[in-house]
Amino acid sequence: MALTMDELDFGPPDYKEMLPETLKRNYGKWIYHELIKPGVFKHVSSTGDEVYTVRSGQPKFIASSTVLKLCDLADKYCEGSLRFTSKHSIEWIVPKKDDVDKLIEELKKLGLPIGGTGNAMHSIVQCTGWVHCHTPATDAPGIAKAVYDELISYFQRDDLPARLNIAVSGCLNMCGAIHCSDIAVLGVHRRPPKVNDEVVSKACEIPTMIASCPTYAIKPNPKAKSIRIDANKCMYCGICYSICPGVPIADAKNDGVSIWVGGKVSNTRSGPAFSRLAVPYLPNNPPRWPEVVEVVKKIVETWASEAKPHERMGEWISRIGWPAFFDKTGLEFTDKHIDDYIFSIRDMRVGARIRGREMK
Amino acid sequence: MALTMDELDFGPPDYKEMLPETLKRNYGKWIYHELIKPGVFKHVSSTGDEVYTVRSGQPKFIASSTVLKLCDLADKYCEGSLRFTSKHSIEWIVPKKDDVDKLIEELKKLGLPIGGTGNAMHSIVQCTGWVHCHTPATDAPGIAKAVYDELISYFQRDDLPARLNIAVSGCLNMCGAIHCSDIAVLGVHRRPPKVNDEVVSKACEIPTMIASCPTYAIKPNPKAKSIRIDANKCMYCGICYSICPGVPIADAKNDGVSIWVGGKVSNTRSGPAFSRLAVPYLPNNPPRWPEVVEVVKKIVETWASEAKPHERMGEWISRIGWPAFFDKTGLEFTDKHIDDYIFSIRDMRVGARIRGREMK
Amino acid sequence: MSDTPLLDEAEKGPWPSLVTEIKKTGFKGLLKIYELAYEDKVTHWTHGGMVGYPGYDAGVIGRLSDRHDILRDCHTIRMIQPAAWFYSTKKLRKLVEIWNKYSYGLMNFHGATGDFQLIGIETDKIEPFFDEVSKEHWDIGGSAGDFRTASCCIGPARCEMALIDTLDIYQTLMSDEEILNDMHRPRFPYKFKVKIAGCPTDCIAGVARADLLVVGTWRDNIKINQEEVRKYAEKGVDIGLIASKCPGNAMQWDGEELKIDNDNCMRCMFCLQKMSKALRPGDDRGATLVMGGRARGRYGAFLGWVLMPFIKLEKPYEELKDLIYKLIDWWDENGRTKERIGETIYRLGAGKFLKETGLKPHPAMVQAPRNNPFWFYWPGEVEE
Amino acid sequence: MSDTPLLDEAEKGPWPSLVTEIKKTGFKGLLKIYELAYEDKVTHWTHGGMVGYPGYDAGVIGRLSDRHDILRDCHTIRMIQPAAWFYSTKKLRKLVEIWNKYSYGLMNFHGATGDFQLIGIETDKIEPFFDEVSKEHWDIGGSAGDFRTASCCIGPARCEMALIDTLDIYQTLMSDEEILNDMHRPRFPYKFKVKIAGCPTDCIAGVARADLLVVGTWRDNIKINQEEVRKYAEKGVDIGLIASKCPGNAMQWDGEELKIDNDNCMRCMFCLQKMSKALRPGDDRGATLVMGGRARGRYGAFLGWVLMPFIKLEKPYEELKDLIYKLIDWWDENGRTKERIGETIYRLGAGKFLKETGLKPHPAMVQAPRNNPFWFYWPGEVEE
Ligand code: SRM
Ligand code: SRM
Ligand code: SRM
Ligand code: SRM
Ligand code: SF4
Ligand code: SF4
Ligand code: SF4
Ligand code: SF4
Ligand code: SF4
Ligand code: SF4
Ligand code: SF4
Ligand code: SF4
Repeated sequence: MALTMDELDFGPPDYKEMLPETLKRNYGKWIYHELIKPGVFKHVSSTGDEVYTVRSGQPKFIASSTVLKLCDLADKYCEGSLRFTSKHSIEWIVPKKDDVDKLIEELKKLGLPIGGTGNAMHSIVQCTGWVHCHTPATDAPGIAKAVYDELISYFQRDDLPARLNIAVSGCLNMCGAIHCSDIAVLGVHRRPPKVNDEVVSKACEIPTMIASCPTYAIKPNPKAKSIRIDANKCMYCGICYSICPGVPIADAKNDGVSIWVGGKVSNTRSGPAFSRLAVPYLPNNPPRWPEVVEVVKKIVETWASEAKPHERMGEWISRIGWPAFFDKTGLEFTDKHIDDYIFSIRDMRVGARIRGREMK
Repeated sequence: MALTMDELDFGPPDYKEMLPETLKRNYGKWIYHELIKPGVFKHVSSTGDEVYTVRSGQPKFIASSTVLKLCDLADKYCEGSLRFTSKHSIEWIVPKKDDVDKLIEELKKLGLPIGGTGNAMHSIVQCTGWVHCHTPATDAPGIAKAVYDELISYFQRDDLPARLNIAVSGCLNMCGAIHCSDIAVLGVHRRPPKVNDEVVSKACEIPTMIASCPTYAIKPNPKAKSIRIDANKCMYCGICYSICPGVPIADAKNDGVSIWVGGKVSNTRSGPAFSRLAVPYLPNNPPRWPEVVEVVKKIVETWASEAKPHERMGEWISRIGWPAFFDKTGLEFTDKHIDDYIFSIRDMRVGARIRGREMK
Repeated sequence: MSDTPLLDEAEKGPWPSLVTEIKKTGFKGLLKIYELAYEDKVTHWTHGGMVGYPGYDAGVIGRLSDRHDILRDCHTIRMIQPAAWFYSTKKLRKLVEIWNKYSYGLMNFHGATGDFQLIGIETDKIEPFFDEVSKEHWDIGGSAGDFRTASCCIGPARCEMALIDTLDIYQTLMSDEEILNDMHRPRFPYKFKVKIAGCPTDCIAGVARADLLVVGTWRDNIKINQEEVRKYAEKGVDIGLIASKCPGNAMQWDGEELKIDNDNCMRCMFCLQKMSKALRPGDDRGATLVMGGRARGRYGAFLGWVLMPFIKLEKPYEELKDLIYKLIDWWDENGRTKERIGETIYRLGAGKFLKETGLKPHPAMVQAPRNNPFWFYWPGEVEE
Repeated sequence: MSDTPLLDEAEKGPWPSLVTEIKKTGFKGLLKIYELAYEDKVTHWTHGGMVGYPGYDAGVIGRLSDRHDILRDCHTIRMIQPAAWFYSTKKLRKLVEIWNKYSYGLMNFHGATGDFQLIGIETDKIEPFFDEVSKEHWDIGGSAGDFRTASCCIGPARCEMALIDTLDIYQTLMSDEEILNDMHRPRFPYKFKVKIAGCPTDCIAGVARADLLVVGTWRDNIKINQEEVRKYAEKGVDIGLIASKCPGNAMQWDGEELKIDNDNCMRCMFCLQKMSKALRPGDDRGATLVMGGRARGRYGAFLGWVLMPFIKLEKPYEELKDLIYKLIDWWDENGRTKERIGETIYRLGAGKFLKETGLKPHPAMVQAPRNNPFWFYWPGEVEE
């Protein structure tokens, strides 16, 4: 029997019930932190208390049976509490220093990698992709897994020039807000949706569809009680399909993956910045997306070996310039890389400020 | 009798006939320059030759009788040649060092100020304004003169932190391209044009008018064979009046002057940059525009006393931040200062990077 | 041979595999639909229509497969996460127990907005499931044109940088009746996302995706323990290098003493993070409000921009809530369908937005004032 | 009492007065019209319609006053200036002589585009005036939708920075038949302005206002005379300060030796200008082409952007001319009325522009690659 209106709208449980004792006791009293080793840091409170946080990766989609195993470990080492980070890593907060290595042993047995702290590759933000979504051009979780497998050592070490944020979204909706990542992998369609007049006329709100298209590519087709799509104006964003099943956009032959680099969100040093297009298209090659993994790896390795300390991907590129980025990574610069949308003119290089190496 | 088609289209006279002998002889052979004193620099050629250039201001609009006087001096000191700079100063190129001071004496007698070199206020770029134009909201030459009179010492010294470019245009057409000046003074209208249906219907091309309006404020008015202007969309640019006398925009009560700061064009150091709005409106107060002069002076003096060596206006503001600029100059920041045109979003301050002083 | 040869490949490698997890749940239908996508290189999920709990019009993502022979409905429930994603094992075990009753037990920890997500429930099981789980005080989150589930960083619970009580603000907003009403009964032009970061480090990535981001900050001076600074230097921290990257050019280090010009410090957090034992933020604390971030929109992505450089935040945060509704009300009145608030402001102009909300223009809102002469006067501002 | 009390006020002060100059010409009508503007705070000039020299459809700005009782037509002639604005007194005296015959002798040295301007001619005097002045090889410049009078900096005539022969390029373009035809017979969507700067200092301010700016530059290394560098240092030039402002972070100065990382030098000219005796640009010279600058346009102002990082320029500059017409032809075909070329490219997209002109994309064209995923594929680029 459903709840009454009064019983609805109650919100989340109180965080005070959720916090481990040590954190509750030291709430707001922390005074500094230290990175002890990759995946483990220590926070010290003005009360003299310390806690150790072990950070582990996880697959994001988890079986409930696994959740119970996580609970077992949290009961044993973490005062019966467990947390996830804003990037979905698991944080194991351990009051007793001696427990740290024991816990790590057990996590390893569970298959959870330790790391993702400090100047490491952090956990990969990813959407649901082909696991559960109707709009993807690619499978974010599958790509994330393939990239993780190849780059796992960067997750486990923390000797990169700075932190490395990688993110993957299956389509332009960019669930996860991947557009400000050091490296973003984004599924892209490359053909306009195909219009199924019957479905459109039955299932879709035509005015909403027309209004939703950013490039005004959708026109009414009153005869068919449907719409037409101007193939010259459509840039394959898929928004119309999000709201109407009658315009399927998925296309096995042309869908694929784009790569973006140099974004960040922190206000630290250079401030927030968008990721920029590095590769407009790579093919969809499940189950392991070798072309995508290779490009991501090449970018990471180039940055890792060339950036100076504290230089995030975008900060490194700012210093050396985009032409050098394309040079050093061997990626091709094409007409697709030059913005031609609303704010494009502000991204052109003004004046005649050309680095010597860019003239060659 | 008019020239035949064959005789037309011949272009300017050959520069080789125009150059003074010393420059011709050393064409392309110059190896360095030195600023000798305000208004005078020396260029040295690899042949061992030197020339001295004396730079003087001028009123831009000149009587032909005055031109002949200039010619007399050029004959006497400058090998019968005289030049104007890209900012319309006069350059007196003197091969004999001893002539420099003699020339300067004579220029002073003619009433031409010496200076505008190096870290000085350079000549003010200005349009024709009320002297000859049909679209102005103010009189550029009149304002330029008033500003010159007040700031002439900065023209004659060269101990400013960097060069200072001031420019004045009578209306949004910005003849002189003043939008990248250290300080730009720009005439502004503030009310939509008044439509005179009779004149529009007789004298104007209505489709061109409609197409020319940047904000799509002009609609056809078929009944009157004229147009209507949507007062909510018009931002008083005057473009429609430029092409059609039937929509006069000049308005004695509301026209006036805006002030812009921090632009530059050179690739030097920080590169080209637009000037930014400092004051949206000051009244038109001929013949001396005291309010305008006062604001310009205040800005110059604040910059002159606070900027570090080599800092152009905009570079200084970049270092201290716009809030500090408004603070230090005592100018008011209003809703008008926040861009709301096409590229506006790119000029917002992203993130939470706020200087301490900006929070007060 | 395996039913899922391609997914089996995807299980290989050192990182824990989601395929393995799905297999553990025994959710064969979903696994097969997923395998088909790998085979065909297109998704096999389609629109699911409106499904949900009676009284709630949001929070459940309806999802059908296009192969009803294998599996038909497979919805997702978005559940409001606890503040900063802290779970007591007690509550988590109970949650698992209930979820297992109504599904195969597949869970998504977490969705990118913040909710924990429960994946794969059939239409008619939603009601009994929520009847039961609501008793444990787990509520459904947002979707569609509504107040979305907020999120916050770990803040004072374990971070010495925290300048505001992120968890408490989160808890207050997410327990607010009006907000929950607007979460569960969509009425806005589009989604509205709030995020709360304890300091300008923005570990919640709010600048990229929050319609309103609340960022802890301080107005007075950074506290410097010179002794500890020197110790960092001895341990090999290159303080000169850090100073050289200070975006406010506010740091001076002579090898002995560190000076910070607090007027020019941009609160970027870099030096504080690199020497947390030596440097502490000031005591006059509050928040910077950042407005209008979003991922790919109709104009491309927007980064959030400064709405207010500094406000004091005091429990029970009524002022903050009032401000949020001032923004929403304006947007609700002016926004088009599928237009986020930042886009409405962009389309109509910050001038109009400020004027109509009564908020004050401040030079810190902009990187630089406008460079074009195209502005408007309001009626009454000029003579007729 | 004076007829022009307000203008008399404007004559005061130390700067030479244009009012005084106008008075000298005896052009009472213009003076009175100008005085009226000061009285009324609005201009008293109006549209003048099409006036000009037979065979030329541009270059004369028609102008009428709105007080025909005082003065009626008062047109301006734009005359192509000599390269870099050098005048022999011989030619200038002759010019004055002729101009005096047909007008009051008021001159504008110079218009902002570059022309020298002759102010205040009546309609029927244009023809006899030009008949006579053309014999002295003074031609009329541009106006309306045409190839505008170009302009160039002083370049090799007196500047040690000059990397291309600005005067010669100017002379070549301004004497070209096709270009002059397109200057005198407007057929373009709007104006097209070319400017030529000898080096990236851009003393011609082309980035702000040239549809095409040609900028001298070099590809090899800056030549350093260490001896002279030290002398500058001794004379008090703060070389460390200069190095700290190098936008490429390419300079290193240890008090003894200056090192420049030429790969990272951005050709900003700062160090070269500050130490012209010690530093000289390299010998592998050519030009950077910069595209699409303009003052206030329909989208606001555009700064010119890099079209080609480097091209060699050799007399008679045929390659440059071909390129200019490649740009113009594309624009002529695609541009709307009153749309400058930069705006056409902006509206239609650089991708289309490059594809259709056959010019190559180069990463130096952009500050950064695009940040939005909204691009197009051309037919044939993807499978059907
Ligand atoms: C746990 C977490 C907050 C939470 O509530 O969940 C967190 C915690 C800390 N962050 Fe963070 N950050 C967390 C997400 C973020 C994010 C968000 C994101 O990536 O989407 C950012 C913005 C990243 C960006 O700019 O793109 C972020 C940017 C930082 C930075 C700035 C790094 C930079 O150089 O730009 C620091 C300072 C530093 O690393 O020196 C920092 C520092 C820290 C410190 C040291 C703060 C402290 O004193 O405790 C914490 C441990 C850092 C570490 O991972 O080594 N945290 N941090 C998040 C862990 C995510 C994870 O699983 O990896
Ligand atoms: C004569 C002239 C070129 C011409 O063909 O007419 C010229 C000549 C020189 N310029 Fe210039 N510039 C001339 C207009 C410009 C302009 C154009 C403008 O203002 O519209 C600029 C761009 C200004 C801007 O960025 O907004 C310009 C930016 C420079 C700069 C860079 C200044 C800076 O710090 O940004 C230098 C280098 C310097 O001053 O150290 C420079 C340096 C020079 C040198 C030293 C070059 C040389 O070695 O001979 C010349 C003497 C400079 C002086 O005035 O002290 N010249 N110079 C122009 C004189 C205009 C005048 O009457 O004042
Ligand atoms: C589940 C989740 C991905 C994940 O696994 O992390 C998700 C999944 C979907 N998102 Fe999202 N979004 C999710 C976080 C985001 C974020 C990230 C965030 O909130 O920080 C963004 C970008 C940030 C932002 O809002 O700017 C995001 C931007 C979108 C958009 C397009 C952006 C927009 O607001 O314009 C859509 C399309 C729409 O809503 O019209 C979208 C739509 C969708 C839909 C409902 C598909 C659709 O077209 O209707 C996806 C359902 C997938 C499924 O059935 O499995 N999702 N979506 C995240 C929500 C879980 C949660 O509540 O915690
Ligand atoms: C004479 C001059 C001002 C001066 O005294 O220096 C001038 C004067 C006029 N300009 Fe200009 N412009 C002059 C250089 C400029 C410049 C500067 C430049 O070329 O470097 C610009 C801005 C740069 C640019 O082109 O981007 C400029 C941008 C305009 C505009 C609007 C800009 C545009 O191209 O969209 C207009 C309006 C139009 O043409 O539609 C305009 C129109 C006009 C008109 C013809 C008025 C009109 O609305 O039709 C003015 C005639 C005034 C008169 O009768 O006295 N004038 N005009 C300059 C030309 C003299 C010459 O040939 O040398
Ligand atoms: S990014 Fe696209 S594919 Fe991924 S969950 Fe969001 S809507 Fe689905
Ligand atoms: S895919 Fe995007 S651009 Fe194409 S028609 Fe649909 S909404 Fe418009
Ligand atoms: S800026 Fe305006 S007022 Fe001045 S000359 Fe140009 S069009 Fe006329
Ligand atoms: S003044 Fe400008 S904005 Fe107003 S109607 Fe005329 S062209 Fe349009
Ligand atoms: S945003 Fe600040 S307070 Fe919050 S976790 Fe990050 S560093 Fe700590
Ligand atoms: S917080 Fe950032 S801006 Fe402030 S002093 Fe430290 S490094 Fe500089
Ligand atoms: S642009 Fe270069 S070459 Fe031309 S005058 Fe200026 S410094 Fe000399
Ligand atoms: S020219 Fe400019 S960029 Fe090149 S080394 Fe000198 S200062 Fe640096």
